[in-house]
Amino acid sequence: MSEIETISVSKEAIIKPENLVYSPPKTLLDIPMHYCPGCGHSTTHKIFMEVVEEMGIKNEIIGVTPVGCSVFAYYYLNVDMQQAAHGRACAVATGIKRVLPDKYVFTYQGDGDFAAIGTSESIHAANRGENFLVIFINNGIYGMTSGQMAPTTLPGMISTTSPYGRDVKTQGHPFKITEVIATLPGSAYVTRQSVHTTANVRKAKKALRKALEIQKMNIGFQLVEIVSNCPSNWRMTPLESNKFVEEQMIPFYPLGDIKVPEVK
Amino acid sequence: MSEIETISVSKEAIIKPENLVYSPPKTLLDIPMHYCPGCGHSTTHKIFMEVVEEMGIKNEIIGVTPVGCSVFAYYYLNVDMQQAAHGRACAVATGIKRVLPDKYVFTYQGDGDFAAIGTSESIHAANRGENFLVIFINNGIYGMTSGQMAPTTLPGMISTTSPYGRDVKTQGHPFKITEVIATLPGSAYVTRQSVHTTANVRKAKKALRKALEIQKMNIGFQLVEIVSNCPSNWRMTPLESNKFVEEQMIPFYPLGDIKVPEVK
Amino acid sequence: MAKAIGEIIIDIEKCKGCELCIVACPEETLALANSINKKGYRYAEVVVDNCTGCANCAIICPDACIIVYRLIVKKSA
Amino acid sequence: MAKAIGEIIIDIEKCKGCELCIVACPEETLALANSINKKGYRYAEVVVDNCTGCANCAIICPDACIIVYRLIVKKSA
Amino acid sequence: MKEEAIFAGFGGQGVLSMGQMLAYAAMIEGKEVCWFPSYGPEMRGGTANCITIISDTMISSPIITFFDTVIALNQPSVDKFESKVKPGGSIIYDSTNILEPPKRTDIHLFPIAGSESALKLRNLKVLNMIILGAYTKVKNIVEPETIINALYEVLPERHHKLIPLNKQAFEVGMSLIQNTH
Amino acid sequence: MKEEAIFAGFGGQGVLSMGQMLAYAAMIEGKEVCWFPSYGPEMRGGTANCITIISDTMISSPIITFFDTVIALNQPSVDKFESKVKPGGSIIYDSTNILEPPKRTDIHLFPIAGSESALKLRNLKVLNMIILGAYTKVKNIVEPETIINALYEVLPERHHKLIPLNKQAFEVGMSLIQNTH
Amino acid sequence: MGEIKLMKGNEALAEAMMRAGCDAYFGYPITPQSEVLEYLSREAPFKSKMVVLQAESELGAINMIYGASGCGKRVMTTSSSPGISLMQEGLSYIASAQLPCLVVNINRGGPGLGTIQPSQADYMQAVKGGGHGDYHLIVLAPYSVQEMVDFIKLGFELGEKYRNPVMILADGAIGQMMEKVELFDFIEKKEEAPEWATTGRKPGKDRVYITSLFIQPETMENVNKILQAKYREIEKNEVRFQVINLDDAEYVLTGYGLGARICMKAMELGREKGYKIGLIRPINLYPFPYKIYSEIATKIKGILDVEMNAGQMVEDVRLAVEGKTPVRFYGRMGGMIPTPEEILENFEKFFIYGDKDERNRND
Amino acid sequence: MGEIKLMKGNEALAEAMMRAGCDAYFGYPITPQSEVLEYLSREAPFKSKMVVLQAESELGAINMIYGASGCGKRVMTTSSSPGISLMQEGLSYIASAQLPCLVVNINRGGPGLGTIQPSQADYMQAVKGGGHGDYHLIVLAPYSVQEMVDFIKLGFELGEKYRNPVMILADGAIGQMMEKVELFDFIEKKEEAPEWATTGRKPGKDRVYITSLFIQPETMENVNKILQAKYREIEKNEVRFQVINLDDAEYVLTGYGLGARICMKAMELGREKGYKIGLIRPINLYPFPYKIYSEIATKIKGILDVEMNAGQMVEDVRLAVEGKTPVRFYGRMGGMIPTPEEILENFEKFFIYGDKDERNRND
Ligand SMILES: Cc1ncc(C[n+]2csc(CCOP(=O)(O)OP(=O)(O)O)c2C)c(N)n1
Ligand SMILES: Cc1ncc(C[n+]2csc(CCOP(=O)(O)OP(=O)(O)O)c2C)c(N)n1
Ligand code: SF4
Ligand code: SF4
Ligand code: SF4
Ligand code: SF4
Repeated sequence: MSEIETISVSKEAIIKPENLVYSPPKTLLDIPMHYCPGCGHSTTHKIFMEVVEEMGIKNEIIGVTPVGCSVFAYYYLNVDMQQAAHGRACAVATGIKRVLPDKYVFTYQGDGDFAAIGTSESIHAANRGENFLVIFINNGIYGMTSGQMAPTTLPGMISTTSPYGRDVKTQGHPFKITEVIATLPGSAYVTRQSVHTTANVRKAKKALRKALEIQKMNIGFQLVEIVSNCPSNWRMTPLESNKFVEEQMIPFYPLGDIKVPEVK
Repeated sequence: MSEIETISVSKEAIIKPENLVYSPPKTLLDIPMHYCPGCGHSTTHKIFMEVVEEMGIKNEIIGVTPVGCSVFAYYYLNVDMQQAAHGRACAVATGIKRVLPDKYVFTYQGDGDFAAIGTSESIHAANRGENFLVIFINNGIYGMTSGQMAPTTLPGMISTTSPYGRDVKTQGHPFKITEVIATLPGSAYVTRQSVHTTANVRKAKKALRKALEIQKMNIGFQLVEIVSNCPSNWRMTPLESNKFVEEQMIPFYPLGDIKVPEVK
Repeated sequence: MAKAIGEIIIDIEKCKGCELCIVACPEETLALANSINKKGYRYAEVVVDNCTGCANCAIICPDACIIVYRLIVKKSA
Repeated sequence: MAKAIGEIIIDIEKCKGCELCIVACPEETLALANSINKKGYRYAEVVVDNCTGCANCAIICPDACIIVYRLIVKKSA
Repeated sequence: MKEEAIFAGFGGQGVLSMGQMLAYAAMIEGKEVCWFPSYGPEMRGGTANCITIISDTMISSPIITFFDTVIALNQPSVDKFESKVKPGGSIIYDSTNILEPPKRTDIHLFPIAGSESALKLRNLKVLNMIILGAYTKVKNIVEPETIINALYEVLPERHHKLIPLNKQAFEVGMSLIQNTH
Repeated sequence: MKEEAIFAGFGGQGVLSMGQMLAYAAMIEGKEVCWFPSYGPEMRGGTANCITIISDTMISSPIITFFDTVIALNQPSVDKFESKVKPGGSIIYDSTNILEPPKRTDIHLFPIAGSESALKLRNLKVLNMIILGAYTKVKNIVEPETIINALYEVLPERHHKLIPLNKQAFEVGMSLIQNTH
Repeated sequence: MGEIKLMKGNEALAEAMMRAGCDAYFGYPITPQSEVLEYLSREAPFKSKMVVLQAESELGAINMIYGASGCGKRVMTTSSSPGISLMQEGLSYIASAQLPCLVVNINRGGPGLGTIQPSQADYMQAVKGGGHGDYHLIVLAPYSVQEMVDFIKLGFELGEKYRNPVMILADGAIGQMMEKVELFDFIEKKEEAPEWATTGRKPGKDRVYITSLFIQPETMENVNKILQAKYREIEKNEVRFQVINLDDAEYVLTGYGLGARICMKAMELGREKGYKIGLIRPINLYPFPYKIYSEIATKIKGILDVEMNAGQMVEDVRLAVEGKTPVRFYGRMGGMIPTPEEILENFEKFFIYGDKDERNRND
Repeated sequence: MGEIKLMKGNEALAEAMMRAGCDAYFGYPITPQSEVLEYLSREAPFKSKMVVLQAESELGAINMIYGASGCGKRVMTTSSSPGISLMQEGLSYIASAQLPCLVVNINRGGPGLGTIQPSQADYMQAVKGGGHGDYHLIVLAPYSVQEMVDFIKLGFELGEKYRNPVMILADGAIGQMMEKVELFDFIEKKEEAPEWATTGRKPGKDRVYITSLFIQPETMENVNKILQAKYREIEKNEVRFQVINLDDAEYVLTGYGLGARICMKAMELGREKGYKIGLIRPINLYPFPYKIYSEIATKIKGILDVEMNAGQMVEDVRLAVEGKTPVRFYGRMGGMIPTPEEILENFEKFFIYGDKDERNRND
C-alpha cells in the first residue's frame, strides 16, 4: 500500500507549448458553431478538420454542404466549399471532381438529404464510382426543419410527422442506404461509425482519414456514415441522446466497416 | 419401325371453337402495336393481358405507363391506365394505390425510367412496401430516344452515348436495381424473367400471375424484371437480338426468383 | 395411337416479319413470304402443311398475330 | 514512477453546457457552473484540481472548447 | 384601443406561449388579435420572440417595427429591442438575469425580479407566467381571469396538471407590480 | 432558282440521306440549302421523310406545306403527298412497289422501276441511289458529279467501300430516265 | 356560424383540408410550411379518413398527387419556393392531363436556398407558368388566416369545376401568424368518381386513360385549343378582387396577400394626411383583374404597386393600364417586409413631392 | 474564314461547344436534342479534353453544372422542355450563387409530355423565371444553325462577364434542321480560375465558398439588390435585336427564332402584295428590346406578333407599346408551325380587311 503523495506544480509550469496535448484544429475556424448543445455535427466537423490538418491537405480539398443543419458547415470548415441544393450534394460533388480530379472532394450530408430527396444522386454517384467521400450524418430525423421523420427514423420512433411512432406498415421501413451502397461495384470504402463516446470519436476519425487515403488511390466512392444524435428534436438532453444512440440507434445501425478495399 | 401413314382432315374440321388452343387475350386491344418487329415489349404486353384475363380482374386493375417506348401501352392494354412523367411511375402508382387500396395496381417501366431518372421514386416505393407490381423491362438501352446508354447497359456494350463501348471507369457499372430492391424489407416478391423463348415466355407469365396473387395478400412491393431486347437500337435482327439476350444479357442478369415470400 | 393436327391463322397485316415464330416452330411449318404487307414487312406464312398445333409460334409471337387450332385424331385399330 | 499532471483551458463563451466532457472525464474533474454565459448556457468548469491531461474532455467536446496541457513529473528515487 | 407588444427571450423560456396566451385572452374578450413568431433554425439555441397585436379594429400588418411594450426575458432582448419602444411605451423585463437594464428615460421601465421569484417557486420554467402576470397588471388590457382560462386552451392537455402552478406564478407576477410601485 | 422537295419512304429505305446528299451537293455548288427531317419515335417502323430546300436566296422557313417535287419510295408516301405537289410540279416514285400510282394530271409523273433494278444489282439498299439518280436527271439542279462527291461526305468512313456500288446505282437511275422518255 | 379559433395559418389550412373532405395529402417538409404535414399527422387519424403520406421528395409528392387525382379524389400538397420549383414538370403534366388538385406555395425569400422569411417573389412562376408549355394554374392569394381556410374549399371547387390545378400562393407570414378564424363544418363527400377517373373499368364501359402525350402535333394543338378555351372561360368567370375607397380615389395602392394588408394600413395613414388613396387587392392572381385597373386608370393620378419582390405583379398592372396613368413600384426583397410608413413615404416621393429617381419603365 | 459545313443544329451546337473551350458537359437524353450528347460522345474524345457525362437525370445534370461551374470552368447542359422544367430549382440556385453556365432548351410542344415537335411555349419560363425568387437568365434565341454556333461562344462570354446563367432557347426545328454553317476555330483557354471559384484554397488566401443561403432577410435583400443592379446593367448593355424594312414600314411583323424566319418570308409575300411591312426580331429575349417597339409604335398602324405558342412574348411587346398601336397575335400551338401564307392571311384579317374576331386584350 503506497502512501499518497502530492506533487504540486504551478499552472504556468504546465501551460507551455511543449506540454500541449490537445488543441482544436486550425482548419476549424474559431467561431461558435450554431449547432445545438451536444450535437454530433459539431464533433464530426471537428474531427474531420483534424484529419485534414494532419494530412496537410487544406489547400487540396473542396467540400459540399447539404441542406440540413449542416448547411452552414462552410462557416466553420476553413476549406473551399460549395453549398448544394437539398439532396443534390453528390451531383455537385460529381461536377467538382470531374473537372478537378486531382483535388480531394467530399460532401457532408444528413439522412434526409442523402437518403430521401437525394437518393438518386447518391446512388448513381456511388454506382459510377465517383471518387469522392460522403460523410453521412444519420441522426434519424430532420433536424433543420425541426423534427420530421427521416428515411432512417427507427420503427416506432416519434417525430413530428410520426407523432405516434413510425408505423413501418404505412410509413415504410428505415432505409439502410449505406448497406445498399456497399453492394454497388462503384463503392470502394463503406463504413459506419459514431461520435458519442471518446473511443468512437477516435475510431470515426481513423475512418475519415482512411477514406481520404483511399480517395488518393482513385479506386471508387467512399462513404462514412456517422450514427449521430439530435438532442433538440429527439427532445432529450445531450447525455440522454447519446444513451439513445448507444441503446437504440447502434443496435439497428451496427457500427464497423462494411466494405474495405484489399489494399495493394 | 412403324410405317408412315397420312390422315387428311379438312381445314374446316379443325378450325372450330372447340379446337381452339390459342388466341390472343381480349384484354389486349386488336390493333397493331407500334413496337419494332420482335420487341419484347409486345410479348410482355400480350402475356400480362393473358394473366389479367385469366384472373378475371380487368375491371379491378389500374396501370401506369412510363416515358419510354411503352409510353403508349394504354393504346393496347384494355384496362384503366395513367401515363406518368419520366421516372415517376412509382410515385404515381403510390398515389393510386393509397386512395384505391382494393384495386390491383401496376407500373410498366423501362430501365431508364425505373433505374435512372426514377431511382428515388422506385426505391422509396419499394422501401415503403407499397403494395403494387412493377413490370420492369430491362433492354439495356434507351429505346424511345433511339439508343442512348441506359443504367443497365452492359460493360463494353455500344450505344449512341457509349459509341466505343460502355467504359465502367467513367460511365459507371450496370446498375442491378432489382438486386437492390430485393434487399429492402418493403419488397415481397422480386424475380427476373425473360421472353426470348417460348419456355421463358411461359415462366414469365407464371411470375406475373404470382406477383398479382401476392398483391392480393398485401404483404409488400412486387417487382418482375423482364430481361428484354431492343433490336432496333442494338442494330440487330430480332433473332440476333434474342441470341444477344441469351448469350450476353442473361449471364450478367441471371434469371430466376430473387425474393419470394414464404406463403402461408 | 393418336395424332395431333393443327391449323394456324396468321393476321398478316399485323405481322412484322420478326421470324420468331419461324424458329419457334419445331416442325418448320413457317417461313417469310416473298411479298410485303401494307406496312412494308415480309410476313410469316405456312409453307409446309405439317402443323401439330403446339402453339409455340403463337406463344412467342410478340404481336399476337397467330390463332391456333388443334384436333386430336385417334386411329381406330 | 511518474505522474501526469494536466491543465485544461475551457472557452466558456463557446461552451454550450452539453455535459459530454463532464461524463467523459475519468477523474470527475469537471462540472457545470451555476452561472450562465452570454448565450445563456451554464458552462463547464474545473471543480476538482485532479486533471491528468488525458484529453478525453477535449476529444469529446463537440464545440472544440477545450485545450489540454499535460506534464509528466518524474519522482526522483 | 391598440396594443403592439413583443415578447423576447432565449428559446425555451416560453416567450411564444406568453404572446399566445395574451392574444387568446384578448380574442375571448372580443378584440381583433394577431400573433407572429420568429421561426426557423435561427431560433435554435439563440433567441426567440413573438409579436402580439391587439386592437378594436382590423389589424393590417402582423409585422411591425415599433412597439408599445417590450417584454424581455434576457439581456440580448433588451439590447435588441430597447430602441424599438415607442416614446411613452414600456419595457417589462426580468431584472434577475438582465444585469444591464434599459436606459431610456422617455419610456416606462418595469424591472421584475422574475427568475428570483421563480426559484422561490422551485421552477424556473414559470418565469414566463410571472412576467406575464406583471404585464397584465401593468397594462390591464385583458382580465387576469381570461388569461387563466386561456391557459386551458394554449397548454396541451398533457400539461393541464401544471395549470395551478402557472396560475400561482401568474399571481405572484401581478403582486410583484403592487410591491414595486 | 428555288427547289422545294420532299423525300419519303419507309424507315430504313435511306430517304433521309437522299435529301442530305442533294442538299450537300447544292451547297457545294454555292446554293443556299436547308434540310429538315421527320424525327422521333413515330419514324420507327412507320414512314420517314425529309424536306430539302435549295435556293439562290436566303431560305426563310425550313418547313413548308407544298412541294415542287415529291420523291416517294413507298405507297403511303404517294397517298400522303400527292396532294402536296404544286401544280406543274413532279412526283418521282418507285413503280415496282407502288401499285396505286398518283393520278393527278396537272403535275409530271415519273414512275421508276427502282426496286426492280435494285434487285438486278443484288442490293435493295441502293434503291434510294437509283431514285436519286433519276431525280438528278429529271430536275438537273445539281451536277451528277457533285452528288457522287457528296457521297464521300454523307456516308460515314466505314461505308466508303460501298461508294462504287452506290455510284453504279445512281447512274442506273439516271439511265432509267433516258429509257422511259 | 362555424367554430371560432385562434390558429396559425398553416394549421388552419390543414384543419380546413380535413373539413373540406380532402382524400389525400402528399408532402415533404420545408420551412415555413412544415406545420401542415405535422398537424395532419397529429390530427387526421382522429378527424378524417384521409391519406397522409410524407413523400421522399417534392418530386415524389407532386406525382403522387397526379396518380391520386387521376382516380377522381380530392388531393393536395403544400410546399415552399424551392420545393415548388421541383414540382414544375409535374404541374405541367397535371395541367395538360386536366387533373384537379390543390397546391399551396408558402412563399419564402429566394432565389436559391435564400431565406425562410416571407416573400412574394414566386408570382411569375405561379401566374405565367413555371413549367413548360402553355398552361395556367388558377392562383388564389389569401391575405389572412381566414382566407387560408376559405380558399381551401374554394380551391377544391374551382379545381374540380375546371379540371385544372389550383395554387394557393401565400407568404411565410400568412402561414406562420395566428389569427381568429371561423372554421366551416366537415363536408359530406359524394362518393362516386367522375367518369374520366381511373378507378378500374366500369362493366360495359370502355377503359379510360389519363395522359398528356399527344405525339401528333395536330392532336397536341387541339389539346392546347381545348385548354385555351378553358382558360378564356376561367378568365370570364373567376376574376376576384377587393377594392376600397375607389370612389373618391386620386391614387391607388395595390398589392396582394400580406402586401395588400400592409397597403391598407398605409392607405389609412395616407388618408389621415389627407391623400385620397384607394386600394385594389387582386384575390385571384390568375385570372388577373385587368379590367378594374384599366377602368380606374383614366380617373386617377397614379398607381403604386407594392410587393415583397423586385416587381412582378406590376407587369400585369402595367399590361392593364397601358400607360393611361403612371404605375410605380415599391418592393422589399429577400424576405423583408415593407412597413406602412415606408410605403407612404414612397407614395409621397413618387406622387406628391415628385420622383427624382424614376426607374426604367420596363424593369 | 472558318470551316464551312452542312450540319444539323444540334450537332453544330455540340461542335461549337468543343471549339469554344467548354470544359464539361453534363446532360440527359431527350428528343429533340439527344444528338448533342451523342455527337459529343463520338467526337469529344478526339477533339477536346472536355468532360462529357451522361447524368442519371436532368436534376443530376443541372447540379453537376453547379459544382463544375463553381470551380470556374466553362460548363453547359442541354435539354428540352420537360427536362428544363426539372432544372428550375437548380437554375434558381445557380442564378442566386451567381455562377456562369450555359443551358440550352430545344423547346418541344407542351404542356406535359406533349409532343416532340418544335414549339416556343417555354418563353415565359425562360424569360420571367420558371424557378423561385427574383432572378433572370440571359436568354438568346437563335434562328439559324449558324446562330446555334455563334451563340455558344457569345453565351459563354456573357455568362462569365456577368456571372449569370445563360439560356439558349431554340425550338426543335432549329435543332433538327441542317444548314450551311461557318465554324469558328478552336479557342485557346486561359487556365487560371477566377478568384471566386472553389479550386482548393490558394496559399495565403482565405477560403472561398459558394452559396445561395442568406438566412438573415437583410442579407438576402442585399444579395437581391446586387442581383437587381446586375440585371439593370445587363438591360443596359446586352439588348440585341434585328430589324428589317422599318424605315418605310406601316406595319410590323415580330417574332423570334424560327417564328421570325417564317415572318421574314411572310413579309416578302406581303411586300409583293404591296403592304409596307417591316420586321423586328428580338435576339435576346432577356433583356428584351422594349425600346425599339415603343419607338416604332407611334409611327405605324399595328404590330402582328407571331409565335409557336398561345401568346407569350406578345406580353412583352404590349408592355413596350403601352397601347400606342394595336398589337395582335397569331400563334400555332403544340408543335405546329405557322406557314408564311397563314401569317399573311391573318395579317390581312387583322389590319387590312379589319378584324372580326378581336381577342381579349389580355389573354
Ligand atoms: C427542395 C427542398 N425541400 C425541402 C427543404 C427543407 N429542408 C431543409 S433541411 C431538410 C432536411 C434536414 O434533415 P437532414 O437531411 O436529415 O439533416 P439534419 O438537419 O438532420 O442534419 C429539409 C426537408 C429544402 N430546403 N429544399
Ligand atoms: C424529364 C424527361 N427526361 C427525358 C425524357 C426523354 N426520354 C424519353 S424515354 C427516355 C428513356 C427511354 O428508355 P427506357 O426507360 O429504358 O425505356 P425503353 O424506351 O428502352 O423501353 C428518355 C430519356 C423525357 N421524356 N422526360
Ligand atoms: S437540430 Fe439536431 S441536428 Fe440540428 S444542430 Fe440541433 S441537435 Fe444538431
Ligand atoms: S426501339 Fe427498341 S424497345 Fe423500342 S419498340 Fe423498338 S425494339 Fe422495342
Ligand atoms: S412472330 Fe408474329 S410477328 Fe413475328 S413473324 Fe411470326 S407472326 Fe409475324
Ligand atoms: S463538452 Fe464542450 S460544450 Fe459540452 S459542456 Fe464540455 S466544454 Fe462545454
